[in-house]
Amino acid sequence: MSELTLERGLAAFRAEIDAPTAAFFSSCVHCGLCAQSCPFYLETGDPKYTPILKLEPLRRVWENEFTLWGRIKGRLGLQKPVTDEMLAEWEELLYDSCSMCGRCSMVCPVGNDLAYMIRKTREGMVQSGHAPEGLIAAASRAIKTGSPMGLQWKTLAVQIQHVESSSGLTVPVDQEGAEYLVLLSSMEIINFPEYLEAITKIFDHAGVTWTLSTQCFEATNAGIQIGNKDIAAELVERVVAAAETLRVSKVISPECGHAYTAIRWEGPNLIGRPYPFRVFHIIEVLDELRAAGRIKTEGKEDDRLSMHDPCNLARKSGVIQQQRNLMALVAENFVDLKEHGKYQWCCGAGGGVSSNERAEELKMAAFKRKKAQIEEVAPERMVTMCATCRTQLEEGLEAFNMEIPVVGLTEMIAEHLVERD
Amino acid sequence: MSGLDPTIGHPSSGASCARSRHEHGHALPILHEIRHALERLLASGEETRIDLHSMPFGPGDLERLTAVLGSGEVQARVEALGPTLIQETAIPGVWLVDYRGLEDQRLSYQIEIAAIPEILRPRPEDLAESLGALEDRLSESGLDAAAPNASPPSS
Amino acid sequence: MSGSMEFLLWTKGPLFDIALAIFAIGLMARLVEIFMLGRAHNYAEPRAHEWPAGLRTMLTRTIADPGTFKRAPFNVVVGWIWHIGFLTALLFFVPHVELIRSVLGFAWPALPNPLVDFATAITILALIATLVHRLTHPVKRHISTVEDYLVWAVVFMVVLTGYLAYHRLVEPYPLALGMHILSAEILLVILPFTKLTHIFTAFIARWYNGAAFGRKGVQS
Amino acid sequence: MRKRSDKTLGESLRDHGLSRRGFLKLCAATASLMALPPSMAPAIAAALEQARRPSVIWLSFQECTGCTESLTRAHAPTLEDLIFDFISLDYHHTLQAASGEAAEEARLQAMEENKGRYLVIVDGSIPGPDANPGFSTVAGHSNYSILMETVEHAAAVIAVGTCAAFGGLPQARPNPTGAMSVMDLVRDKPVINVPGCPPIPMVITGVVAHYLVFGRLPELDGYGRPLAFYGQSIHDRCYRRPFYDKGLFAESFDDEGAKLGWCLYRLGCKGPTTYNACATMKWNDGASWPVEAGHPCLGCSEPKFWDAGGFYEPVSVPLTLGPGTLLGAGVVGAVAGGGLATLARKQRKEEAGTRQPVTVDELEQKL
Repeated sequence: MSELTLERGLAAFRAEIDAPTAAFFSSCVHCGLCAQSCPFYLETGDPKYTPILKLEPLRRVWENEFTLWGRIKGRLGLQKPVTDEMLAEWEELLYDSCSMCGRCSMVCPVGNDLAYMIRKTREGMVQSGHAPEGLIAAASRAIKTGSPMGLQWKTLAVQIQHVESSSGLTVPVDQEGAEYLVLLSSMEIINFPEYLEAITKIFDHAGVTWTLSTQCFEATNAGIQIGNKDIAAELVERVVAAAETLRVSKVISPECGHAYTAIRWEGPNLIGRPYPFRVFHIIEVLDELRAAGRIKTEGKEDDRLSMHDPCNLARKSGVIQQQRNLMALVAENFVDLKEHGKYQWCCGAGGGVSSNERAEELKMAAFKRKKAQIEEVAPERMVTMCATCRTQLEEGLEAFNMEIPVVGLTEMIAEHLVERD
Repeated sequence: MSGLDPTIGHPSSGASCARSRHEHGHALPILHEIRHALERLLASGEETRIDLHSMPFGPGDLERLTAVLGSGEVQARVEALGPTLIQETAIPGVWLVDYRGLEDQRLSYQIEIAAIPEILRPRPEDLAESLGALEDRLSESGLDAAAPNASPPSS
Repeated sequence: MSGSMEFLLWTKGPLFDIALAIFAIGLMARLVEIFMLGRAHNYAEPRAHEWPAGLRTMLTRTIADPGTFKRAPFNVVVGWIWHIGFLTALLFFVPHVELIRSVLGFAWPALPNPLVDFATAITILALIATLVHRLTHPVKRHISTVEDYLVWAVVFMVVLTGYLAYHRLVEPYPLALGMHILSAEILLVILPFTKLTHIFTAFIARWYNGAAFGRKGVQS
Repeated sequence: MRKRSDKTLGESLRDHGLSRRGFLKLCAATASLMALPPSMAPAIAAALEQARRPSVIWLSFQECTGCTESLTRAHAPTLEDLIFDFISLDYHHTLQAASGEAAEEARLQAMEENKGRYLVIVDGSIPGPDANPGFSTVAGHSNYSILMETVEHAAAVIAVGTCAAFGGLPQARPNPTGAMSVMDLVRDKPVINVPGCPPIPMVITGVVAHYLVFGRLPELDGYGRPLAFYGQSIHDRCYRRPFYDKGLFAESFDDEGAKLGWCLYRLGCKGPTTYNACATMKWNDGASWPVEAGHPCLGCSEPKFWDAGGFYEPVSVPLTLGPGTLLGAGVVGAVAGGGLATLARKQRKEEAGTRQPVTVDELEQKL
C-alpha cells in the first residue's frame, strides 16, 4: 500500500514553486513586518510564529534547487536540506498558527504574498505526511460522506421540513433550470439553520428561482484547508457535476469564507477548466438584488452594531462594500471596526485552524486581537457572514464573558423584509 | 565681514577684470588670522608673519584682501639682494612686505603683524658695529682733522 | 600607505570589471530563473484586470498602511529614511552620476553635494539604528541569519567609506576612494546572491501580489 | 671653483657682499620656498650659515628635458643662485659647458671627491635590468648601468619628474622599453621623489634647499614625496573647492559654469586624487596654474597617471568598463539562469508525470 513520504513532499514543493514564489523569496529582507500583521505572533509574542519563517521548508527547496547560488552551495556541501524532522516541527507553524488570513500579504513591504505560499507549502506537508489529524479526519469525512462533519442529506431534509413549516414556503430541491444552485455548509446546517430559512424567504420575496441539490449540498472544501489539490479537486468536481446536472447558471456559496474562495478562485484551476456557470457569495447576490430594487425592507435595528469581515470574503475576495450596503438597509446605528475591509483582523479560526483540535489554545489566543478590536468600538451586537467566524466569535466572546450576540447578515435582512400582501 | 561684500568696489580690481568680481572666499580666513595676530601683538607683543604665497588664492582673492586692509602712511624700500617693498596698511601694526629678487621678480609676499617689520630694523650684529662704522666714516671724511679744537689722533 | 594609487586604479579597473560582470551575470540569472518558472494559467473568472492593480501595488507598497505604521513605526520610519538616504547618495551624487553615465551611456542631473552629504550622514545613523533594532527586537533577532548581518555590514561599509572619502577623513585620498569602490564592488558581487536582490525583485514580487489580489477585486 | 665648496654657505655669501638684511631676506624667501612658515626663517638662517655646498650630479635618462626646462624657470631663488651659491652642479647634460669625455670625466671626478656626500638628481625613467639596454644610452653606457654606478656612493637620490619618480610616460601601457622608476631600482639609498610632469620648479629647488639647510631628507609620504609640498591634494587646496562643496560644476569647457570658474570635477579634474602644490605655489612666477586657467588637473604627480583613465573622465569613472561589458555579462547570466531554470522545469515535468495523487487511505495512515 502506498504511503506519504518525504520524497513525495519534496516533489510537491518543487511542483508548487512558480515565478511569484521565486520573486517573493528573492525579495524577503527579514524586516519582520509580517509578524506585526499576524494575530498568532502578536497575541502570543512568540517570534517563531513570524509568518515568513513558516515558509522555511518551501524557501529551502527553492534556494537549493531553483537558484544558481543554491546549486553552487550544493556543490560545496553548504545546502540546508529539508528533512522529515524539520517538517514535523513546521507542522504546527503551518497549520496550528496560521489561518491563511492573508493579512501579512497585505503589509509585506516587498510585496510577498505569504498566504499564497502557505497554501503551496501545505501541499508538500500533506504529501510528506505532516498534516494535522483534525484536518485529515475532516478531509476523509468530506470525501467519504460529502461533508467534513459527516452530515448527510437526511439531516438537511429534516431542516428543510422545519423551514418549510415555519415559513410556509417551499424549499426547492433538484429544480432543473433554476437560476441559482444554493450550496450550504455543514456547520450552518447544524449551528445556524436560520440561514436556510432566511434565504428561502428572501429569494421568495425577490422572486428568484433557486434550488438545492441532493447530489451535492456541501460548499466547504477540506482539501483546500489541509492543502491537497487531489482532494480539493474531487470536492469541486462534485459541485460542478451537481450544477451541470441541474443546468443552473449561477452557484451561490453560503456564509462561509473558505468555501467561497475554494469554489470561486481555486476551483476552476483545481479541475483545470473554466466553469459553465458563475459563482457568487450570498452577500454578493443579496447586494445585487438590493441594487436592482428587488429587496424591500422595513424598519431598522436601532442598537449599536458592528461587523466582522471574514478574511476569505473581504481581503481575499474583494467583497467589502456589499455587506456595508446591506447593513445600511437594515441598521441605523452601524459602526465599523477600526481596521476593517481588506485590513480587517482574522477571528483566528480560519484556514483549518478550527478543524484542528490541537490548535484550540492558539485559536483562542489569536482571537484576542479580534476581541480588542470589538472592545474598541463596544457594539451591542456583532454581524458577520461566515459560519466559522461566527462560531469563533460566539465562543470567544463567551470565553471572555462578553455579552455581545453574533448574528448573520442574511438572517438580519430576512427579518426586515416587507411582508407581501 | 561686510568689507568682503562683492558689491563694494576696490581699486585693485577694476572693471577690466570681470572674473575677479567672483567671490572665492579665501580672503576672509586670512583676515580672521590677522585679527588674532593683532590681538596677540597687543596682549603680549608677539609678532606674526603670514606667507601669502602658500595660500590657495583664486583670481581676485589677493586684491580683495589688500583692498580691505587698505594703505597707511608708511612706504619703505630696502635694497638688499634686490628690492624689498614695505607698505603699511590702513591698520597700524599690519604691514605688507613684498620681497623681490635681483630681477625684481617676487620671492615672497608676506603680511607682518608687528610694530616695525623685521627687515626695517637694523640687525643686532650690524647695530653692534654701528659706532665703529661711524668713526670709520668720520676719519675717512677728514672732517675731524680740520676741526680747530680737536685733539690729535692718539696713534 | 604606499601604493594607494595602485590600489585605487586596481579597484577602478580590473576589479570593477569583474564585480560588474558577476553582478550582471548573477542578476540576469536570477531574473531569468524567476520568470522562466512562470505561472499556471488561471481559469477563475477575474473580478478586475491584474495589470493595473499589479502596477499600482508596485508603487503603493512603498508606503505602509496606517495600522502597520502604528504597530511598527520604527521599522517603517527608519527603513524609509535609510532607503531614501542611500538612494539619494547612490543615484544623485555627482561622481556617481558620472559613473552611471560612463557605464550605461546616459545619466540624469545630480543633487548639490551638501544635500547628498546630509543624506549620507542620516543614512549612517539610520543603518546603525537598524542594526540595534535587529539585535534587540525579538522577531528580527529570531529570524535574522548570518546573511542579514553580512548584508548589513557590506551596505554600512559602502556608506561609511563613501562618507569618509568625501570628507577626506582617511589619508591618502586614493586609499579612501579605493576602499569605497572596493566596498561597492563587494556589494555588487553579493547583490544577486543575497536578499539584496530585493532591489530588483521586490517590484516583481509587488506586481505579482498586486495582480493576484487585483484580479480578485482588492487593491493590495 | 673646487675651493669654494670648502667654505660654508654663510662665508660664501658674505664673500659675495651680501648684507645681513639681504641674508635675512634670503632666509625669508627660502622658508617660503620650502613651504615652511615664515617663523622658521631664523632657524633657516642659523642652518644656512653653517651649510656647505653639496656636489650634485644630474642624470637624465628617458625624459623630455621638460623637468630641466621647468627648473631653469625657477624664480626663487634664481637658477644662478642655486647653481653658484647653493650647490655645486658638477654634471648636467644640458647645462654643463663640458662635452664628450670631459663631461663624463667631470662626473667621475665629482663622485670620487665627494664620495658618500654627493647628491644625485635623476630625471627620466630607466629601461630596467631585464630590458634591452640599447633603448637608452649615454656615452655608450646603458642608463641602468650609469644610474647604478653613480648612486653607489651617493648620499641620497632625488628623482625629479614623474618619469624618474614613477616611470611616467615611458612606462605607460604597454611600456615598450621596460621603463622603471628610480625607486624601483635604487633600494639601498634614500630616494626622494619630486614627481610632476614637470614638477613645480620651486618644488625642485625647495627640496634641494631643504637638504642643504637641514642636511637631511625632508619628511616623505608613502610615495617618497616631501610632505611639505605633496602633503595635501590639489582638491584640498584648490580655490575652486567651495564650488565642489556647493555642488556647482562646469559641465563643458564653454558653459556658464566654466565662465564663472566653477569646479572642474565633471570635466575630468584629478585634483581629488592628486597630491601636489600647484594650488599654492602656482606656475610661471606664481602667475596661475592649470585649474585657474580653466583646465582640469591631469594628476601628473601620481603613479600611472597616463593609465589612470581619460584626462577628461571624472575620477569616479571606471577605467575600462562600458555598456558592452554589462550587456555581455547580462547575456551570460541569462543563459546560465535559463539553463538552470530549464533543468528545474524538466525535473518538475518528469515529477508531474509520475506524481501520485493523495488518497484518503494514505492520509488516514496517520490517524
